[in-house]
Amino acid sequence: MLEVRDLQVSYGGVVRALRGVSLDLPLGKVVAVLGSNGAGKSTLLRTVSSSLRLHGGAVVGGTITYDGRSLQGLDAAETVRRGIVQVPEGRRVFGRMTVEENLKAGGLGARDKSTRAAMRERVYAMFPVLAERRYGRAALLSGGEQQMLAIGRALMASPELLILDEPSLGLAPRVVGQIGGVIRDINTAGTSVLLVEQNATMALSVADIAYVLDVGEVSLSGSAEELSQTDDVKRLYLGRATVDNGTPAGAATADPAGVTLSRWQG
Amino acid sequence: MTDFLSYLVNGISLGGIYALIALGFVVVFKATEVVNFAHGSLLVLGGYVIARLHTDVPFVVAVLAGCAVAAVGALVIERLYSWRLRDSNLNALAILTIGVDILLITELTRRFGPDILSTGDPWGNKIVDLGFAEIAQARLVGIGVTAVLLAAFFVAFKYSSWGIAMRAGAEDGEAAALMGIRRGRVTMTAWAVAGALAAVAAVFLCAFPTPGLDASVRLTALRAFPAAILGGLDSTAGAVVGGLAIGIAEAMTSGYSVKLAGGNLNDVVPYLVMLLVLLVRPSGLLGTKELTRV
Amino acid sequence: MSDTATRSPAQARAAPGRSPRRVRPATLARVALVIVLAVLPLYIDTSLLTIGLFTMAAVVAAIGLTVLVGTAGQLSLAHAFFLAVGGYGYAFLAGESGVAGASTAQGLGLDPLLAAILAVIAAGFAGLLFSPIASRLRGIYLGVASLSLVFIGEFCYENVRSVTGGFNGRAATPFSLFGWEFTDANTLIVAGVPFGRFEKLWELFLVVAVLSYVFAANVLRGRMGRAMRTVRDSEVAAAVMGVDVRRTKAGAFVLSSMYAGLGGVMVALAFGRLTPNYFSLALSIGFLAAIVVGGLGSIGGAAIGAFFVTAGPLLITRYSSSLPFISDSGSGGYDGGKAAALLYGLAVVLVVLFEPGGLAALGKRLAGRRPARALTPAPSTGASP
Amino acid sequence: MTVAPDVAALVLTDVCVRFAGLKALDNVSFTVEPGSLHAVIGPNGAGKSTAFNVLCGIYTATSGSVRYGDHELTAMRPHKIARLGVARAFQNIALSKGQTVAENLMLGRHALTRAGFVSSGLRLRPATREGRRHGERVREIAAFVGLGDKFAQPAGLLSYGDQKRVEVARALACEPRLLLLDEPVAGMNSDEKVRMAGLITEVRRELGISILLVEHDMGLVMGISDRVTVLDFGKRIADGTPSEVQNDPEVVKAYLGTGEDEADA
Repeated sequence: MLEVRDLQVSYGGVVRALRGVSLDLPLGKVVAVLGSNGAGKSTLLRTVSSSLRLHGGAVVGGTITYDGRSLQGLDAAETVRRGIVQVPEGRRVFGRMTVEENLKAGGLGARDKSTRAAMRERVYAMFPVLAERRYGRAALLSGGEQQMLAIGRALMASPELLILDEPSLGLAPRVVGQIGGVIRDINTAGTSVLLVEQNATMALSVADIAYVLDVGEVSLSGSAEELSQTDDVKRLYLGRATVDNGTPAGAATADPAGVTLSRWQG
Repeated sequence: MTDFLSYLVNGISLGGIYALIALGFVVVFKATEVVNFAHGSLLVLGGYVIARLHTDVPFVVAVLAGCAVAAVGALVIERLYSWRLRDSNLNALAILTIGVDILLITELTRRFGPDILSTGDPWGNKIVDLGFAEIAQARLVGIGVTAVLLAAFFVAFKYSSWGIAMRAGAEDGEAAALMGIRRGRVTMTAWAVAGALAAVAAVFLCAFPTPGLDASVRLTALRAFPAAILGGLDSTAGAVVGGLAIGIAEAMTSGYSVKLAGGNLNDVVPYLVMLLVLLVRPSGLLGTKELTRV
Repeated sequence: MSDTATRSPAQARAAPGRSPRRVRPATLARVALVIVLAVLPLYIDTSLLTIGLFTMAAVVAAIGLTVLVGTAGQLSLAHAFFLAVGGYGYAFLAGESGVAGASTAQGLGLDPLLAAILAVIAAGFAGLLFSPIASRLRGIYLGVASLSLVFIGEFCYENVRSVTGGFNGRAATPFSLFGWEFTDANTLIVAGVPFGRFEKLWELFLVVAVLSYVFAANVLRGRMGRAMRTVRDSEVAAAVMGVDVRRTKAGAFVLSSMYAGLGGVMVALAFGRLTPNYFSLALSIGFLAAIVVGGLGSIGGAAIGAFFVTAGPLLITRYSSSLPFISDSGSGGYDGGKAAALLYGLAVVLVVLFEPGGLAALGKRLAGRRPARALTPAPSTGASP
Repeated sequence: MTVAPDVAALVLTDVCVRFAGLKALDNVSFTVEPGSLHAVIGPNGAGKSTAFNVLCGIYTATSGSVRYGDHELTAMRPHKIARLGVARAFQNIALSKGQTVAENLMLGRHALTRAGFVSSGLRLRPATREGRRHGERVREIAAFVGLGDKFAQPAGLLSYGDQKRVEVARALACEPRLLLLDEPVAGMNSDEKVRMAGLITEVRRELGISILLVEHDMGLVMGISDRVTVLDFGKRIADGTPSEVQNDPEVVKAYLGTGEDEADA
């Protein structure tokens, strides 16, 4: 079980990317984190997978534990050995390597090295299209196939907790549906899933619990079912409510000093 | 024709040595994005150890010791880098290696004094007649050893865990870290391999018919820089192509004594070739082009 | 145009393109230093004077390199080459054909001042010729490509004998300004001290070095300085803001080469002759060490660094008998050159590791001011592609 | 508000951009009318940033045309485009962090000023006068965006919200006729957002220039834009007024995702 308590994160000592986020992921569940760009979703994932430092970020407050042990101070590779593996946003497959080599690379972080060959066969069974293209370069796969490869690559380390950062990014709707199915299958096989998504429909359809982040804070949370009933999600993405309220459009009074600027006359 | 063939064989031999050195540049660059300006000094360091030891221990042991010392030297730079400079810009790292280069070559120069040392290779100054060409035996052995080493390297690079980790890390460091690849170990191995390859190159770089080893061999080793750049700093295959191209160009201009302004062109041919290639292809022949992202 | 904002003193001081009204302590210190340096020839002997001349030549050249590497972010190892272009260029332009005895060197016999100016322009032109390569390469590729100029240069110094005199080098015509020669011939007596060649050159070099310093400081404070720093920090941002990145890089290269060329002319005058082995890779590396130790991008740092790297070995050699651990050259121990090289090699490593702003930042920190971290421009801003 | 007379229309016609087989932009066309505030929206990876990079000359379009007034921008290098009066504020703050706000803003004056190495180095009259004149103007701009008191501070030490304002101010310092804003409120809290929205509308009102905005924050986009273009998978899927776009089924689908049953439609 993953527990995040009052987490605060900053980049370069300036940006407060997360301002006190708490989140629970019970064993065997799928938790979705929704939110607009810049809400802090990726930062949250980076903190869990200990890749925050690679982006110049640092935890400045709060705790994050997995199975009761703190995840702070680990590096990304050690976190993988604790059973937490992240599929990065934008897939990030190793394009110049073959499909098989990508999977081998994923297996380098496995705790039990002896099962790697068996694991590879399981991934191929799960994604037959990867088996067909196993000796082809990953860069030549389609977007959906690359996403499957990225997931398969992460599975090679036999994770207990799989983290997915916007797996539907840039994929056609039909492929998004497939990815949703894959996530459900992985979860059914016993892996907990932490999912960050922009595609609210897909995320809420696979998740048990969902959180909505807004500028570094949790603005909503609850069961996925509850959340999908509310209009908040629509407001979040289409901005309807804020327009109805007239803010911030009517907020042209932002300049208390009343300083004006005229065109430069050269 | 006979001339041409013997120049060619000499060129391939020389090119193979350059390839070993250039491969060291490339491996280090792929692992850390640092151009190691101290590589030439590491080569001299390895050679110096071999030259000092071979009188007391078997040649092979001396070579292994030289490889080990050069590898450790490389590791020291790698540790300095990863200890303080992981987030620094690349110029800072290159300058760090220049600082180490100054230290290393100054101390080695002092130790050499006016001497030119022999690395004590068992081939001596024998000449072999291949029928179509006459060539120093050391050069022939050089071709063999480089071929075996390069083949071994490429097999490891393609199939071993280290090779896969290395390539994954070079392509996308963050994704590799997220897959549990321990970047530190991979990087250390890369630097050590580069140092060891340089020590082997030192043996052949100073073998007959060249006079022997002194601190100025560092400048000869730097001629592999153009080889690495020419092929593309991030391409292992490019290092071999570049090494051979430079080696053959040098042997040909030397063999036919091509002159430029009264001097022997082979002295500068690696650098001229490199500048010409860079004018046309700023990332080298096989290097990756950069895509700007905003 | 409206102007409603009130200006605090802090804002006025920071106004771009505006010089501070009151004299700062640092400025006073600099003026005092120049005055001390100006009267120094009255008190020191010839060997120290020579060391001073080489150091001032190195200061000028190092300022050029710090603009290129520190401000524009272009790593170059070719500085020795551009010094050579300036030095040999002067010797060739000012020299007379055939007067150098056994030497085969030719010359145009121009007026030394004109020759010096043309030599500096020639060095700039050499930089311009290289800039198509320089402006297209990524930093590290440039570093290696520039290395090739040093070796191609060495090849030329030995083989283009009509200009360089070949392996044995050639003499450089003494400087003269409007007929007044910088030689021992017409010695002045100043305050009881005879002012010969070295004393006169000292005063000349001091003027040149101060002007070079002020010029570079003005450039860095102005429009092109900003453009170069932004190109260093982000080429894309610079281009989108209207900076022609290629031209700016080429400009930095030309300016830096002209400074190197001027330094080369000064070396020629101080030494009286030029030999190929002087302009080796070691010289380039020494300059790089100087600007790193001084603090990349800081002109004052470049001057301090150049002093450290150039005067250091000479002073250690001069005082070797009274220094511990230092032995005579050729005895297999640490002679002055090697001891100093070890020192500055170590200084480079330590500065890169612990004080990226170099001695300049260290000085500022000791004086209680914020250090400028030139080597580490803040972590990358592109968090996600 | 009045449209300044020298502000021209920006017209994109059938712009395509391909990277290694991937179509980042696929036949995208839209027009930014002179003096209007035009937004480009779309889910992540829809091609919005690519469109901006094409406009600035950082990427070259594979085919199609981008015209600003009488100028064809597609084959132009970035600094030439900047000299036409097209200025951009970056999403990932691309300021020189070691330099002061003043220095960063003065960089925006680069294309408007002339001083070269020689005139700066010798402090010739034209260079110092130019520096003073433009120094006063950037101070006005800093005061206008609310950074007057931070003028002399290094940009890297400012808060995130202030750094975003410096980005906008630097673009304004180019005296643009077309201002490109790349996610100006990303990562801001609601107070900062409101201030930024106010700033953007004020810029348009007082300068009469065109503004092209890429933004994820729908509240901002719908509240202040005249017209909105929606991209998805590199294609234009909608173009119209904010309320037209909000009710467009294609847009709803692109943003909320759809069930598998609708996916084949």
